[in-house]
Amino acid sequence: MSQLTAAYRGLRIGDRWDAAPKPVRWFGLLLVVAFAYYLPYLNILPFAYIRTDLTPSGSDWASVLFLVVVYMIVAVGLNVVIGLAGLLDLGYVGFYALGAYSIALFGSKSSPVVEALQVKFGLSEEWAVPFAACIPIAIVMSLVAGVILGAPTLRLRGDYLAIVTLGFGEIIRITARNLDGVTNGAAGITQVPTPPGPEIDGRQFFNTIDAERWYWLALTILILIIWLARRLEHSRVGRAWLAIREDEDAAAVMGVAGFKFKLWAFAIGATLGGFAGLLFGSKQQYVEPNAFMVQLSFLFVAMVVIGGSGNIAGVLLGAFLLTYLPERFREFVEWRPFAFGVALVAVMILRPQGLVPSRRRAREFEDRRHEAEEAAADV
Amino acid sequence: MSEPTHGSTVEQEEVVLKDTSDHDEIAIETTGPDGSVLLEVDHVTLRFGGVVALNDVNFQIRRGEILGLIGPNGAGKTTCFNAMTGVYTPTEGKIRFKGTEIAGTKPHKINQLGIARTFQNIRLFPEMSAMENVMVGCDARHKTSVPGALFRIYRQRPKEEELPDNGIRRAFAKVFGISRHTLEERAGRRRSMELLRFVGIADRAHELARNLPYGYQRRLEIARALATEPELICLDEPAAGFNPAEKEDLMGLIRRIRDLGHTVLVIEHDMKLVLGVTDRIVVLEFGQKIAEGTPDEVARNPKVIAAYLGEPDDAA
Amino acid sequence: MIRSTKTWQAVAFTAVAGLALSACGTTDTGGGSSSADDGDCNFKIAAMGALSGANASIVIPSVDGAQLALDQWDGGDCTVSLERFDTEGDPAKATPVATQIAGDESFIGVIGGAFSGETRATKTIYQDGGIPMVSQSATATDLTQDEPVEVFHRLVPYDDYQGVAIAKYLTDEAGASKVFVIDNAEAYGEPLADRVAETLGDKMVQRDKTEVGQTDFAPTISKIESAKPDAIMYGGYIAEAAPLLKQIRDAGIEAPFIGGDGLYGADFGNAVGAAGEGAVVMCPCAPIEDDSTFADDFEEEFGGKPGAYAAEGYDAMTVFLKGLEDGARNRADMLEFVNSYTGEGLSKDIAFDENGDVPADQVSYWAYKNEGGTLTPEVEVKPGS
Amino acid sequence: MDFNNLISGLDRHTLDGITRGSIYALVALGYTMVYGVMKLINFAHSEVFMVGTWAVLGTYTVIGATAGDGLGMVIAATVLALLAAMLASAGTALAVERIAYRPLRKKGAPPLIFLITGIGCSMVLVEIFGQVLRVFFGRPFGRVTVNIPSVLETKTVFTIPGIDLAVSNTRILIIVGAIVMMLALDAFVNKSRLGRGVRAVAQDPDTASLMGVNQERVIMLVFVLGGAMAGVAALLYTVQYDITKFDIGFIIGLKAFTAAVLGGIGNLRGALVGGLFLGLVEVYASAVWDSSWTNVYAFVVLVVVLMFRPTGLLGESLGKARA
Repeated sequence: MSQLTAAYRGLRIGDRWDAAPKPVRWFGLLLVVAFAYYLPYLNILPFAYIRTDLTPSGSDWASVLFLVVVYMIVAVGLNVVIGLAGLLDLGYVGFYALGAYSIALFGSKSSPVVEALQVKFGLSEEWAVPFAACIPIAIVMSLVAGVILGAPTLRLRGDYLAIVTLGFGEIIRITARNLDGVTNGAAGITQVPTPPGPEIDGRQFFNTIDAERWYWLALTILILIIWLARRLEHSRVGRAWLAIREDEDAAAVMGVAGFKFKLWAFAIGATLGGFAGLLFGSKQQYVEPNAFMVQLSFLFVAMVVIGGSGNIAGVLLGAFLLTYLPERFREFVEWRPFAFGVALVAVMILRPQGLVPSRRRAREFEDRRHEAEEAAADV
Repeated sequence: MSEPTHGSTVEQEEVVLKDTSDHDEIAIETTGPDGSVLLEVDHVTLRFGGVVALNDVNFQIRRGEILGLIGPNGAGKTTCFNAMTGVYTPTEGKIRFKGTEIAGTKPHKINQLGIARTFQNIRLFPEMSAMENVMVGCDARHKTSVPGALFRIYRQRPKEEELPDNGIRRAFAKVFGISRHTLEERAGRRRSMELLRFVGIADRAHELARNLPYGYQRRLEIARALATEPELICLDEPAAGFNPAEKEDLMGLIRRIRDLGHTVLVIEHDMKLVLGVTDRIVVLEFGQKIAEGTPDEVARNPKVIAAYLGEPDDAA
Repeated sequence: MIRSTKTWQAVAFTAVAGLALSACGTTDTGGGSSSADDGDCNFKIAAMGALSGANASIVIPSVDGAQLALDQWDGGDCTVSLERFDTEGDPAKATPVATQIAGDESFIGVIGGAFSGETRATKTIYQDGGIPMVSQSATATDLTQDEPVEVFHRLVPYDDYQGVAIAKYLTDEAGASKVFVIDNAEAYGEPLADRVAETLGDKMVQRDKTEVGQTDFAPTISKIESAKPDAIMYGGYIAEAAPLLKQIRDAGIEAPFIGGDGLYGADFGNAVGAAGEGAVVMCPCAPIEDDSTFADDFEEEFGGKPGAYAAEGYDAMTVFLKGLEDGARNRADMLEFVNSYTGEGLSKDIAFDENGDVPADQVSYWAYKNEGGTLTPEVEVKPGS
Repeated sequence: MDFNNLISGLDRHTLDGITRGSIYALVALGYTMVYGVMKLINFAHSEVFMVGTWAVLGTYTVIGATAGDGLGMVIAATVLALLAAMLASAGTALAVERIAYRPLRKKGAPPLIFLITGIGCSMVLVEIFGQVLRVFFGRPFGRVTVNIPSVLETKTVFTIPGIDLAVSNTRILIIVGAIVMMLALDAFVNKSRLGRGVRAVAQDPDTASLMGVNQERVIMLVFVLGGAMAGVAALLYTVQYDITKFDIGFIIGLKAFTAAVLGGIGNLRGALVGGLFLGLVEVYASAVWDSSWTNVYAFVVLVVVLMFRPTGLLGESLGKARA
């Protein structure tokens, strides 16, 4: 392991990348993106072993890829909260659930909300809010939830914020489970709409069988989101987050409105979480409260931390590994959670800064390590 | 901790000479005539439990002056300073800045009112470059927020010199304008560089703040504070840890800051520096004001001599 | 500099090697490898359910049961394997699995989904793939009553029947007129308790909801104490029923306790201990006849008594194996066969109505009483009559 | 909504709430002590408790204690089980500290890393009882609920006159046990030399190490003490509820953590206050509405309390526990 990482460090990929001329970088990026779109069809031998459907009880490769990308969106969103603004959110699943539920509640013709609307406005039983209109609903709902949760709680210190957000996630899940008249309770909502598209072979364009279409859709959205997230990171807003993380008091004295920017981080994170939830619910065509347990929140945080919080490439890798590996090694059925736990602990101990940390984070980490060593030497 | 080398000081002088010709870049607009009251400490008393930290302290800072606030250790300088920057709320009395009371105002709002400060124990953003540190200061006067940064929606018609060189981009910018984000980023970078030159550390603009030598860090703090375009800049023991040559440089810098149109409040231990650079001095002892006046007056004041100058001068 | 050149060389080499290998061969991932129509009998049957995680204990025995049926089957020229697909009971994890199964033509049948949630999420996928499903334990009413799909069948009657059966037992057998109804607020327990409450009408004195994972039921106990019921019904699972029972008995409440098939299984006795003595579990599973060697075979094979739905798992596999014996060699044939299947099963006589449900006149429940740690059949209850 | 139920049975609900809260409080101590000294949320603590319940089952099985034994056997079995649970839990806590947290501390990892590592440890411990041990030993390990014999049978000991409230022996054991343990721990931290070390490190680790306090030993000590308290909680829990299961720690841990924050994390007395408060709130609210909203009650109360007292009911700091 250490040899591997040393070899990796020897390559200094990051430095080379930065040093490369602009056209080379663009070309490299284009290649990576093209490869990502090609992934569902990846069938060339040594590389095809990454597919998840080769073992007897494997799962559909494109569906797994879709889930990976949805979790990548989640990780990018949570990275804004944890990695950039330095706020610990253990209830991120709440926003994810809100996104999924907003499309289910308004877009499904069998949801109690839509049924109530049908009765109230005398609409036909086939009527539901169209898919396109559900997107702004989902965004607004999760955004508002982010602000409602953030406004009273962001003044709390880190660990207090963690438990309060964790509670928020649980409140969302339990409310969805118990409010039978609104959310259909624990049974969940079926017939969640899919994005519109031309019919092919008598099936909808976005259907349950052709998962690669879903994957491409999600991938496109992910790329867009990464692009936007990078814009944010390299702007006044990104600098403000960094300053808050480094020294909140000094930042305030320098005119950085700490609360405002933290709230923004929370709201952006919430929106991305909600959007990922919307994609998930729509592909699944079924939303139920037990899909949004606290443990999923922990998994999300683990994705961000394992990959290297603060660095988009890192959190993407984290989301990929934590979603993909359990699917790839399905043959270890009952041993997977155990292996997952062991791996989590091992990776953290061997590489506490994350697999691909942002350089700034890596430096911060080095400093702390030296401090710890000095402190140890003093004793 | 390494001191800035002699060579860099010379280089800095040159830079500064070039800079002063470029005054309008970093000079600020002041809103009142020189000599009018900018900040008023109006009979302020501050108690912590049973301890009286400040007792009926009363003085004013006038626009365009360099005011020194001195006193022996524990005299209440820093407490007074914190009250002036909104950290503490006075138990009695008021602190007004340009006529508005500032007690209870949040730190970033106070900055927006026009007060900036440095810290006695340097508090830079250590993992950001010198330039980025100053950019954070510049951002205080910028408007771009999340929607602006994400979607670049606020667009402005650029001036001729702001247009990009590349033909296509130039045409695009002519038709659609340039986003406020881009203009602010550019202006911020330019201004940051000017300020770094102004305080004399432009040669290491892209180094991380934590890797800068001590003297550079102190100057960087001043540059960062100036970047927020304050009317009043408060320097908390800016000369701490400086050698005489550096103190000399600092005195020059303080004067030049005032020349840009800022009002300066200096809290200092070092009598020589304070007497040399300030226009007026307020002396505190045991939480009370014991003297106020020009450096000459203060230096002759028997109370001050007894309380302060009578002590062995550690700095000189 | 030298190292830098070497790296680029390495990259270039890898690229060339990759291209060369890609020319050499591709993997077979497309599914449909088995020749479905040429008489070859080489098939896979999928079992989909929670094989790991908190709920695995309700599912594993049924998959083991299916395995047992396959092991005991003399296939002739047919080679059939059972593939286990773990979903952790999570619909999100079940959809990739279902898409994979549906897309691979060598799968000719699906045993499952084990839970209603994952079944709800995947049944349209299987419908699109045209692959018949036989569920051993998904009992939610809506699976067949709302938006039914042709491929879905189940060996257990849906919860509405069970609710009626429990209510009937409570009034007719236990002679209760003041029943306290508790549920676990989940997709299984709540509708079941609703149905019981509905059927009982004013013979129910009070209703309370609890949670999965709860162990302290003090608020519920105090409600029971003040309601003074003559029977208590619980819709939920074993993990919560055990501490609930213990606290009911500790409080000195001796009213009979009855639960749904969520409590059925060899684990029940082990979990409830002495407090569960005399508790009644309603199950749509007929007692296994004395001359059957199923229990012994199962214990020999898997080292434990047959747990929840083991017999149903066995029966589900049997349905598919009979189909193969009958000559079904593709999904359409198999679906047709399953649709019209009738036969004697381990758990009951098996047949499916047009929705894939147990035909109404065949729906039958058995009340099992916990005696000394084992569930012993007490009485048959027919909700239909 | 049934406020009558709450009012008419207030005495009963209060007793129920205190019983529930006592166990929360004991588990909360582990969170609070570790937090006080290391400013770290030990997410594996819930599993430290879970291991304790298995130790109780193990002890009963080994000495063959079951329901209906004589008084001597009941006392012997209970005391032995208590010791075993404390030992097992403390050992588990110490192992987590040594194996997972110590290397991280050496590397100066940020708090978030500890958090994820704690979650990882928690998964490993859960799976050890849910999967690993099952493969090697079969029953009772695995993913099923396991009954623990009621060695100490519940009997009504006395009835509080006037309000006619029956009090059982198990409740007395739980409430008295929790409070005694809590007082003992409080006395230990405040009076003993080792306890002074704990407080010193909690207040200012750097100064403490300059003054000759061995920080590593203090950290070990808080893990052991917190673990032992979880062991006590495990015994009391099994006496009351009679079961264990591989994932039983999760919800208790969540609630205990909430209780610790509610009382003021890092504050020993805060853990007691927070635990009892949370237990009462949950029981009262469940009496008025129903138990399916339990977590919502708990977290809503938490948010409300934190809005008015951002560091919990009693404020934080193990160092100032005396105040």
